[in-house]
Amino acid sequence: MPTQKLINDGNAAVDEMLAGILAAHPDHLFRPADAPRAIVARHGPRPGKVALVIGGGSGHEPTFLGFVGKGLADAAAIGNVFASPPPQPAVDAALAAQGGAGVLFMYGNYAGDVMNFDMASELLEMEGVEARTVLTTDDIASHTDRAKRRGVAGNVFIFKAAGAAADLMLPLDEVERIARHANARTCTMGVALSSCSLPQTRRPSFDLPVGEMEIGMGIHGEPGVRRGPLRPADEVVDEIMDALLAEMGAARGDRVAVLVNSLGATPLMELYILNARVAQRLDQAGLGVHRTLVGPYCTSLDMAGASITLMHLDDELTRLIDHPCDCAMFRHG
Amino acid sequence: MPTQKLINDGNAAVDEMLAGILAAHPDHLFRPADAPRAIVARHGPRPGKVALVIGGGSGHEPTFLGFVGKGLADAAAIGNVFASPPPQPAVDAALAAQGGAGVLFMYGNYAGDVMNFDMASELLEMEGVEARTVLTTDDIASHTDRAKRRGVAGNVFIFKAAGAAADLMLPLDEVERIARHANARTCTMGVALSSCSLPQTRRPSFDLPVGEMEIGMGIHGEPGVRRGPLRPADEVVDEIMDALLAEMGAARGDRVAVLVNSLGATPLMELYILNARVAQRLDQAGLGVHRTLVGPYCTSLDMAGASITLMHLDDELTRLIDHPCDCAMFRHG
Amino acid sequence: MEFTTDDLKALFHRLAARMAAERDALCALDGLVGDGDHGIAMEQGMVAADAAVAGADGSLQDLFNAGAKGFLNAVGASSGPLYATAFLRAGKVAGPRPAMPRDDLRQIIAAMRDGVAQRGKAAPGMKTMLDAWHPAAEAALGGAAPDAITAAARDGAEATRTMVAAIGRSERLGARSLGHLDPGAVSAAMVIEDICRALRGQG
Amino acid sequence: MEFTTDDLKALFHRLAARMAAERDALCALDGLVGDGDHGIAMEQGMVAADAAVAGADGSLQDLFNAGAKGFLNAVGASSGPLYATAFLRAGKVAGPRPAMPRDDLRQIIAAMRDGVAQRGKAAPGMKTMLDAWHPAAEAALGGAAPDAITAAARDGAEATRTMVAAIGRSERLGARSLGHLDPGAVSAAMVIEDICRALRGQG
Ligand SMILES: Nc1ncnc2c1ncn2[C@@H]1O[C@H](COP(=O)(O)OP(=O)(O)O)[C@@H](O)[C@H]1O
Ligand SMILES: Nc1ncnc2c1ncn2[C@@H]1O[C@H](COP(=O)(O)OP(=O)(O)O)[C@@H](O)[C@H]1O
Ligand SMILES: [Mg+2]
Ligand SMILES: [Mg+2]
Ligand SMILES: [Mg+2]
Ligand SMILES: [Mg+2]
Repeated sequence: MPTQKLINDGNAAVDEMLAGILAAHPDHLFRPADAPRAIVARHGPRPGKVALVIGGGSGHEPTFLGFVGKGLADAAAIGNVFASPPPQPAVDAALAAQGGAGVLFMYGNYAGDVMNFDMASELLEMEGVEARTVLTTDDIASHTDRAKRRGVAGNVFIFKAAGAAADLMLPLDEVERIARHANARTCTMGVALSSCSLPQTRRPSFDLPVGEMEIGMGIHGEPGVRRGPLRPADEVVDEIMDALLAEMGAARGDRVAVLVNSLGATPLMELYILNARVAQRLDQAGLGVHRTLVGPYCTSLDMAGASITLMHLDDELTRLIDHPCDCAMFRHG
Repeated sequence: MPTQKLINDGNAAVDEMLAGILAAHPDHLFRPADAPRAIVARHGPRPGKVALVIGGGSGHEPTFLGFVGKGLADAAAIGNVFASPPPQPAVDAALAAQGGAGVLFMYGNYAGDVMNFDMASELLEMEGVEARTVLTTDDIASHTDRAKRRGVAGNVFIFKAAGAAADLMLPLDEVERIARHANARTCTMGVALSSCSLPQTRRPSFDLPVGEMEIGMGIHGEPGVRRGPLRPADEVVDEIMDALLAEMGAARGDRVAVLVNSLGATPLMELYILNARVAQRLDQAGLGVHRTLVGPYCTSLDMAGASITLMHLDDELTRLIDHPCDCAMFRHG
Repeated sequence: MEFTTDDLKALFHRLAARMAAERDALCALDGLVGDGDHGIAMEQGMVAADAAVAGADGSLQDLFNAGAKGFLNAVGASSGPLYATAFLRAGKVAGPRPAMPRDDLRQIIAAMRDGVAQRGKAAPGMKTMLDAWHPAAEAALGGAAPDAITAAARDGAEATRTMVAAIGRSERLGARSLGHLDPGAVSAAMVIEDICRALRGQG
Repeated sequence: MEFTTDDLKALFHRLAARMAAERDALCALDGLVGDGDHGIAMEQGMVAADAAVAGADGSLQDLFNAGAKGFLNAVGASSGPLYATAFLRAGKVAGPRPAMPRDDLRQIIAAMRDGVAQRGKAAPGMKTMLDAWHPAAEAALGGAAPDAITAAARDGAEATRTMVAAIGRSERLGARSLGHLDPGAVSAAMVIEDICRALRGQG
């Protein structure tokens, strides 16, 4: 029996979703003519401004296109479900958003995305547009080597910092430096409680029996670091926070931004229960909380589970995180 | 095997959730001393202003407490999961929020809520505080008689209109009139794709086999009007929109506000697919869309499914819907 | 053998244990016609009432009042105001006495029925807990034996199967409520059964 | 009997049908080590390539180029750039000819291997589709019979079971990737099998 979804033809899901998004948010977003998979901010792109172009597979909403708007990303390239967009949408998005000061591509570190966006960069170069790339690599469960890690929910903070830098009209070198800096100080780890299922197959992508959880699972259902019996929320948070705090190496008195993220099917009540423990742990560690986001920010279709992200703030990142942004699915300030 | 949830003791879920909410949103919300189940807006309540106090059972987050903030509700009374709060939290919330111009209680029309809030009103009267009540009754699937209908996701628009009226310092009579008017022009209908499960039982509250859907199901899992095979999204939307449009009786050229709401486990991709069809249907009906909200606004724990709400706007409601508000989980303007 | 405050404390203690034991079954019944939480409300309510009563001093009325407040503040929901009002009415009947004749438990049952009816504004036949409380109260006032009162409550609860809900959460079901028991009536019959044990002098 | 543009169109058509038939099996393999969508990518890619090639005119190279573009734009993902580059390289070998000796399909297989290797920056043994393409290309260049080339690809795919992924989505699995097939290698062996049918003169 196919999994329970409110969709029509699974192959049309992404395009129908985009139609629904454009219908809901005409004041924020538009789609350039002849670029069906590029979504551009109505306000934001402007002459002399570095264009921040993000993108990746669909199924992570509000990541990526929900973060397109003034003060954050200028445009997004939209892929099929869990599939990097091909080069063309990235080129379309970049050309629609660029203001003569160069383009910064930012996306999660996945082999497919790297190949496609690299091809896009080559194509842009042929058009005389300079494009740089900063990969997000915040998923500490995915590799010991930071450079090989996946990019997951921390995207929202990392994109936000880079988007604020671009909105402040900083030059490409600076926006790139800030993006790398933001990424280096952002750590995420998640836990899955159920499989997602793709709209095209409507079957669980993997098998996670009831009663079990998978710590460190990726946002496409990539296997994580450990599978075991589902534990009470506080113990799950403790396992994740131990790892995040060890990785982050913050000093007492430092400040962080927190994101408690739903992987799709986990509702707010559970996220806030997690956050109660996150706040306790940060307090015990002597860390101050500058801002907390709670909700579905980077999902994995209908997967049940959650992730916790910490961004280790400094003065520069605090200023950028506080900078206003106005996106269809995310607003601040 | 208990259902998959990130919680600790099920009986502690509501209080732990509140702790997580207060930790996440200290700038927006506080809890008065000795009132563990009352949540009050930091900004908003002020002398001479009608206090809008909302409330109901937990498990619908961000309804109710996510809508507490400047420009919307001044306070919320928090019940156990799917259980009206007792009178005391409502009294606590009202006393903390009231500014000498009276209190308007607004909540969904459920027998338990009516009994408890009525008791709260009697207690407030003894304290010399005038309290009136407007019940929300937007769920058109729940009864043919409007006055007997349940209040569901349309709450967000109805509360918003009343909250804007109160924020504009209108007197109690006017705020009450506007609340009734907003309720009368708001219609919702939903569809469930899976059962929710209570944190205390961690068992499906009812049986909805894979492959089936229930049209008109309530946000506590109350049975709906019709159960049948799960249909493609467009057909589900058409069934709901036919009912909403017939009920609303709008004329071509009229304008509406739209809410496509997740019941908890249904992710944004599916909601936007629904909205694509909603927008088509409104266009065919000659109705203009003034604003569209898409996301989890009124949930039913971990239930899969969605609801569609239309508010039939007039000039007054349009102004009130456009009025800014700044809540922990909902911002506008 | 009179019914003392100690007996009343024991009765609340038994009700708490009973509702804890029946919690999941009552939730399952409520899942069919309501929101699936009736067993939780009854357990939390009676456990809180038990704790409040156990910690209270004073007359029978004082204890009933403490139980009412404990139940209400722990629960809310529909059951909270209904049982709180029922206990307050029972307290009025019991009055400021340290003990009362066991036979006064008949008036207690009737007073609880009155409290439920007044608070809920329901009438018998609407498929609510009143459909257990009402026949039990009539039987109690008519001098029926404790077992017959219990049976009247149970039959009343059983009869809700044939009723279409006309009030409360399941009202909107219309004919779909037919064939299902009302969970509040089922739990009421259990409460009444335990009161009747006390009336019999067994607790 | 030469390999003509019609033969190439037929080959793409067969690949599209094959991937559609294998879609769910490939997704299931990808679910174990990746994100569960490899069958979708291969089906969408080959169906789009088939449509593009069917609608294109010109030389073998023109058709390969059309297929590359069709595949890439329909898919993205990892498979998109890898197969697009493979087809572009194949087109270069085929050149602006309307037909070529069937034996040139050996160079086509090798060129596709080169394209995958160049785009993916992977080496054999990293548990990727290259582990099917590489032994097949070596066998093809070494003059092996079509069946032996097919077998080399299949054995290469099978051998990914014993490899620990060193690149791509499953790299982060570490030892947990052991025992599982690489889905891209399995689909590559199918593609190679169909090319070898053409080499054999059967399609
Ligand atoms: N107005 C009423 N009068 C009498 N009993 C009522 C009324 N409304 C509801 N009930 C009873 O309450 C029961 C449900 O209680 P409970 O599940 O605890 O509350 P809720 O409906 O708020 O979830 C019903 O089964 C019914 O017996
Ligand atoms: N760098 C690479 N070089 C060669 N093949 C690769 C590389 N990265 C991934 N692959 C192949 O791609 C396959 C996955 O393809 P697919 O599922 O379509 O893309 P995605 O990983 O983006 O979901 C893997 O099984 C592997 O064979
Ligand atoms: Mg993929
Ligand atoms: Mg309830
Ligand atoms: Mg109930
Ligand atoms: Mg894949």
